Amino acid sequence: MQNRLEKAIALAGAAHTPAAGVAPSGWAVLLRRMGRFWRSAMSNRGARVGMVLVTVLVLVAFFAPWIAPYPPDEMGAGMSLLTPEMAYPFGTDEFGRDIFSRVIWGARLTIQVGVIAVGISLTVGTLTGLVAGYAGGWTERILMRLVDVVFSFTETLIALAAVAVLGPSLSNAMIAVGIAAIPFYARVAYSVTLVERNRAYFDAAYVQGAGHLRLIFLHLLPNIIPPLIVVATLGVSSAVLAAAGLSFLGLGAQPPSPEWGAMLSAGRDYFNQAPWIMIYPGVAIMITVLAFNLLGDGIREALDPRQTV
Amino acid sequence: MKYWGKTALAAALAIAAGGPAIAGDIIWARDGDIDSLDPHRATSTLSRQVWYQIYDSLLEFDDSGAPVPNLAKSWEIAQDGTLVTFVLNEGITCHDGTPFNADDVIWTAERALGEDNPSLTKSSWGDIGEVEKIDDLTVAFHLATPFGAFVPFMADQFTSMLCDSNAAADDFGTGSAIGTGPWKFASWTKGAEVVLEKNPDYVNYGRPIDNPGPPLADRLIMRTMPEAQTRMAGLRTGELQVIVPPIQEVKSLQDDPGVEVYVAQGTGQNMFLQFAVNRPPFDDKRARQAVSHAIDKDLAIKVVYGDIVERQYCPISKGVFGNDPEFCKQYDQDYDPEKAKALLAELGYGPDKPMEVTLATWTGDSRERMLQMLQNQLKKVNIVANIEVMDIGTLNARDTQENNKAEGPGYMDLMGWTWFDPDLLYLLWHSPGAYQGFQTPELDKILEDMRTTVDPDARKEIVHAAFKILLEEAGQVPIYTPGWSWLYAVSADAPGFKIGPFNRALFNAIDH
Amino acid sequence: MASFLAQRLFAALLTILVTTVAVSMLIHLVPGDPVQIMYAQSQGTTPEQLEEVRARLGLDQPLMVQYIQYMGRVLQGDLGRTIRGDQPVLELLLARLPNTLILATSALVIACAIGLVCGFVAAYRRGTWLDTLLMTSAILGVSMPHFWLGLILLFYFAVHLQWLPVAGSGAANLVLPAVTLGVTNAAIIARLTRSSMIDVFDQEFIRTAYAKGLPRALVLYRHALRAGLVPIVTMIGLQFTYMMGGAIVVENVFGWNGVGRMAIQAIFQRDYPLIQGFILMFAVVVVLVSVLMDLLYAWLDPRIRNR
Amino acid sequence: MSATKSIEAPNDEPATRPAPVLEVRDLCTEFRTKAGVGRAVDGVSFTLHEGEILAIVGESGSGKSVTSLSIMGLIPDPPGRIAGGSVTYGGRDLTRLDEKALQKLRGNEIAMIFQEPMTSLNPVLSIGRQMTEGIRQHTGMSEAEARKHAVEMMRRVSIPAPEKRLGEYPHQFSGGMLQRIMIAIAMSCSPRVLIADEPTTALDVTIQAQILELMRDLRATTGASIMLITHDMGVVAEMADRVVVMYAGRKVEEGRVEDIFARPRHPYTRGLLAALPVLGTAGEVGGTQLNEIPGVVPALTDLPNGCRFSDRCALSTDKCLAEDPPFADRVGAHSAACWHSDRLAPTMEATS
Repeated sequence: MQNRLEKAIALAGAAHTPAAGVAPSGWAVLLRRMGRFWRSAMSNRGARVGMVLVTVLVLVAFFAPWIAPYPPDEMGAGMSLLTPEMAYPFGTDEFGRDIFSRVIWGARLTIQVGVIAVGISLTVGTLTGLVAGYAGGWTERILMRLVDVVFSFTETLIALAAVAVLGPSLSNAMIAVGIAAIPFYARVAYSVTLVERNRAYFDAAYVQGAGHLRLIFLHLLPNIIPPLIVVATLGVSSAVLAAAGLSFLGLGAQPPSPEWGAMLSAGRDYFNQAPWIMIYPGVAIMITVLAFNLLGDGIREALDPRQTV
Repeated sequence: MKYWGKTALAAALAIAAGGPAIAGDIIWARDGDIDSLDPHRATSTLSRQVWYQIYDSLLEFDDSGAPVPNLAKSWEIAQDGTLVTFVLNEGITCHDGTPFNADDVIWTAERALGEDNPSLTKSSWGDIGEVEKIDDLTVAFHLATPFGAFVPFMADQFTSMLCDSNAAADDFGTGSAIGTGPWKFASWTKGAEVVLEKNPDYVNYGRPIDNPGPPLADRLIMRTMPEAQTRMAGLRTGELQVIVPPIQEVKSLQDDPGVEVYVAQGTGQNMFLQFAVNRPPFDDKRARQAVSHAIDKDLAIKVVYGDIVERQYCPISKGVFGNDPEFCKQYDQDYDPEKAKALLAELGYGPDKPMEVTLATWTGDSRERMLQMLQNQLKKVNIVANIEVMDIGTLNARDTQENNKAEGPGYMDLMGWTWFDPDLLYLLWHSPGAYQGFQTPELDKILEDMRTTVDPDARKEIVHAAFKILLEEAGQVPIYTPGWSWLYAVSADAPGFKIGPFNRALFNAIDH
Repeated sequence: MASFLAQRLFAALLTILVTTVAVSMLIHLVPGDPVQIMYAQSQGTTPEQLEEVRARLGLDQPLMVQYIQYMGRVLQGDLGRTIRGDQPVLELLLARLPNTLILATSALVIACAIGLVCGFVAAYRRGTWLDTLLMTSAILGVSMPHFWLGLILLFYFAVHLQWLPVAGSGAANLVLPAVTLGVTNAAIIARLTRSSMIDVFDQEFIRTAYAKGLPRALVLYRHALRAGLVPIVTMIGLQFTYMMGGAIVVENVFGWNGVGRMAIQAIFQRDYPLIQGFILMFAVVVVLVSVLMDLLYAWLDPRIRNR
Repeated sequence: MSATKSIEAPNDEPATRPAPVLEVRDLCTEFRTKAGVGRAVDGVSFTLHEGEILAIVGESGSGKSVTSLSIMGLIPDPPGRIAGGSVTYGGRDLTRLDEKALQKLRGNEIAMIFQEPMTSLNPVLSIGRQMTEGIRQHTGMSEAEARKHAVEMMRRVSIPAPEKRLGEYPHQFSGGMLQRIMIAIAMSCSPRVLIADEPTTALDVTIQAQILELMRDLRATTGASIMLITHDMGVVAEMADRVVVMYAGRKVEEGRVEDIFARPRHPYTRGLLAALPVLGTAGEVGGTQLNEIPGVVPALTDLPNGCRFSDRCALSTDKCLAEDPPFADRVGAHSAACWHSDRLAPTMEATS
């Protein structure tokens, strides 16, 4: 939730991205550019660390059933409140559930949160920004005014309002977090669309009589993707934080879900006797958020070398 | 402008409130705030506990749970139970110095029962036609039909007697409250604390505590501290005298010589499972019985609560008229997963076709842990339960909604009710019922008889008949008592604490 | 400057207007029957009574009429009464708002103190081990969930060491929540300050200042900081909004008696009038702060001041 | 001195040689980048004499600005550093002075003005503040005295209503006015050396001429030596006494302005001259550059073997590709670093 400013910076950087020469249209060019960004991003140490962490996270999430020694909700896997030891590397909780297994399974939920929440904001935000930037006129004014209004609130508030309406559950929390972040994506998409719309290739395509859909999806969309990748990568980290926060407050995942925020919240009752119940999920959240932050920062620097030291 | 003045004051108070404990103050840290000082505007236990300190009712409960005189020195039932006359004690004064008399009783009753914004618990008063002032100290309640639970209800906090001088205040319930109780209302900083001062004119006519006069301490402060571990820390450092302890820490507190843990007995609270009975699968009693057979209630209680709650077998808890575990055990469902599987198989469920249901409860008191235990046990008989934990108000609404929904997965919840009388069963299960859920014509008939029967032996027979139906049909599956707000950890520096029946905390005799 | 401010004020009013529309319609977005949810605690509420409530809240009117009625009440300072306890919403909110503002402001002061210094130092010592150290800490700080840090601090300092009183809402109780909220936001401010100051350090007027023979301290203080402050102030204005948002979570961790804690309770209790009031009030505060920041911005930047 | 005379006697020492003010010897300035260490200035030597205008010429990337910043001790470190050589002023090597001593010199004895007046002044400080701070720093005047002096300086650079304008901010001035103010600031402590880094590049042509004239006047009235950095041979022709041509961090040619224009001894100089539309009337024709040198200055971390200009040079031979030509120092007179200086024809024939 707090990465908004960071994203604003990404946005500022994004505006000058495709500055080198006349940006050609089309998806093939995008692929070529992506390759270049990728190599450039991976030359950044932080981004490499982030990439490794993200890969590990995804692998852990994918292979959770094989990695985790126990099912996440198996009670009495061990005695209750065991201190960390070989058989239970992160200890056990009050029901004797293995914290390690729960944290591993929690990675799946976290990936889900990232994909779904960012998916919502990316899709809706990009379309809003694209349409506003492309259409101009009243459509532009109304859409962007609305985006500005929503932007002026914190994501926390919007997510809370959304949960208040939808009711508490993890899937609603994902939707809420996704909705709350829409304005960022819309703004970035909008500002980049404005730049792209004024480029020569766009005029050329327009003069050749390309239709609206063709102009938007074949010419504009591939060109606004790179800056959106930055926002989306950083967006995963804020979505994960925000959703964990909602779960922590009891407005997201419900027991016995091994969602990290919810685990942390339940674990605080035992902090005196068994601090590990609370500590490990917290560390897991932090590493995940850190990974996406590092990766996002790295890609941003690749896109906007102005910020590179 | 008016608001900003108040705001500044509240802020100043909020800053000032952090000071060290002062001798003469009893600070009672709880997990939440009151909703209102007005007994007609809220129902939460947190509110009731505070009303009990500020207001008196006409009657009181003695240690056995029987109604005894309090503000009223006597009462009389006439005309087959449709006329109840109370005679008030002389010389009782309200906190503002005005005498307490029949006008105050009438003002309270009319306020609770009036058409315009009546009490939230209006229906519990019974079908009252008129409240009549006989003289300054005599009041008569005229009931349209006899109502067995009326007299004990007059000892409840929902019938707290409010002084009619409250009518003059435009902020009664939020910024002022005048009663006759042992403590006078001083201030309420919303969300932070309620401050009460000793009522030096208090005379104890009926409260079951060993202090005939005003409280010994100067002030009683109810402070809201949601984080359990910080309440613990405050108790241990002596900043707090009484706290609501976290369940997980009860054992360590019991071993602490500086702390006394009180576990309320006879709270009347009953924690039970109920179902959405108007659609599959729980419209079939075999599904409900299967759930009851599938859960090992004793084990779940032991894991989650240890020995601070008790297993219950009857739809009405221990300490309430009619409770009889030996009788109830004949009709309830033992822990028997095989039987549960067999019943489910009859309904077409099995390992290949698990029954998917929602299992709900309200927040707090480790109930979500209880649900996780139940969920785990249900899984073993192929019932997949999805847990939902919500606010009590939301849960109440949800239960009614679920009973009115024709579609959707099965729904059950861990619910809790407390009452001092089996009349609760009427409220819960007589059609339409509190949640418009389980009901049978036979049960309706029994419950109607129960209301109008006054003879104890006969009434007990009827109550048991109701138990039998509820248990056999698994319309209500009792599990344990008490269920909420029943634990108090008190610093050894503040001796004299007592919990009366129905979980009423008495601070009158605390010397601090 | 007048046109700049007029433009900002217009945007502010528009934001509040849109918020009132959204807030007044909130209740219709709720799945299920909100009135039933709201009145669930009353014993044996009959359908007739529910209808009555619906009529009282004007929920049976056309949406437009409802909105106008709602605005009429809001303009008179009436945000309705809570479901739980029947209390005036505005009074409840205003009683707690100072606490939230105190928390957010203290946290902002901490965040600025740490963030500005670290960001400035990192920018000045760009590319050195100190820069790396500070920025690594900052990205760790950005990645740390408030609620987790808060709990760890709470348990360690208040519960375990018992250094700070736990019972109450006095100044000593403000320390941990303000630090929690401040530290994570300090990381953000540090990163922003660094990039903003790096931009400034690369500016030609800094070189000019050095070329004039000014001592380094004077160049950094008078030239770099003054110029870098303008964008930083804007960011800090936004930051205050995030503080308010973060306060919602932190208040719940520490039991700090602010609007955020109340809002979460209201959401749990489905106390819609209170939720509506909270959102509206939050919007007003956010808008006021951003207008204030615009004023400050205009005052700091002569390019706007003299327009 | 006439042009024809110098062509006839290129090897002659000038009769009265003014005293040297600033001597740069074998200056090397390096920058560490991700791609490696690059020498932006690589062994450059030249001398600035009393009262003279010395032009340092080259395209962007040739190292001329880095040279000026090295003299001022304003190379940002990291990533830059002076790796060798000396800058002698008043008997002291500036590259070895500590920060304090340098501060005393900067703006006081050696002043500098920059290319972009719009960005070279702090947007959030008033003009008055930016003028007086340097004055007060070096003269110990009070604020009031400094303001008086500032007003006087503004008058000298022909800014109308200087008292009023002191309180204004840079965005309220035009570019030409700002450059006048930059000059006023630079001259306010009567420096002996003024380094002007592309002072007119960002300005309109008419303004350019005014600024150049202002600088010539100031040289005449104060006797300051001016080191003029530019890429514009037109400006050089108008202003300079002597010229140093730089390419890719090296000095490639040095000589009196007449010699350089008449008979460039380096193909790069030749190229720069050829880029001029009409000799001596620089700026009158805006965008019609002729005969541009193909290609760009190579990256410092990726220099060609042999002569650094070889990949752009029409005269390039195998020798150029293999061996770096030494700077053939012909004792302070017209010299160049080229294997093929003699193959270059004089330009005068083409232009006179």
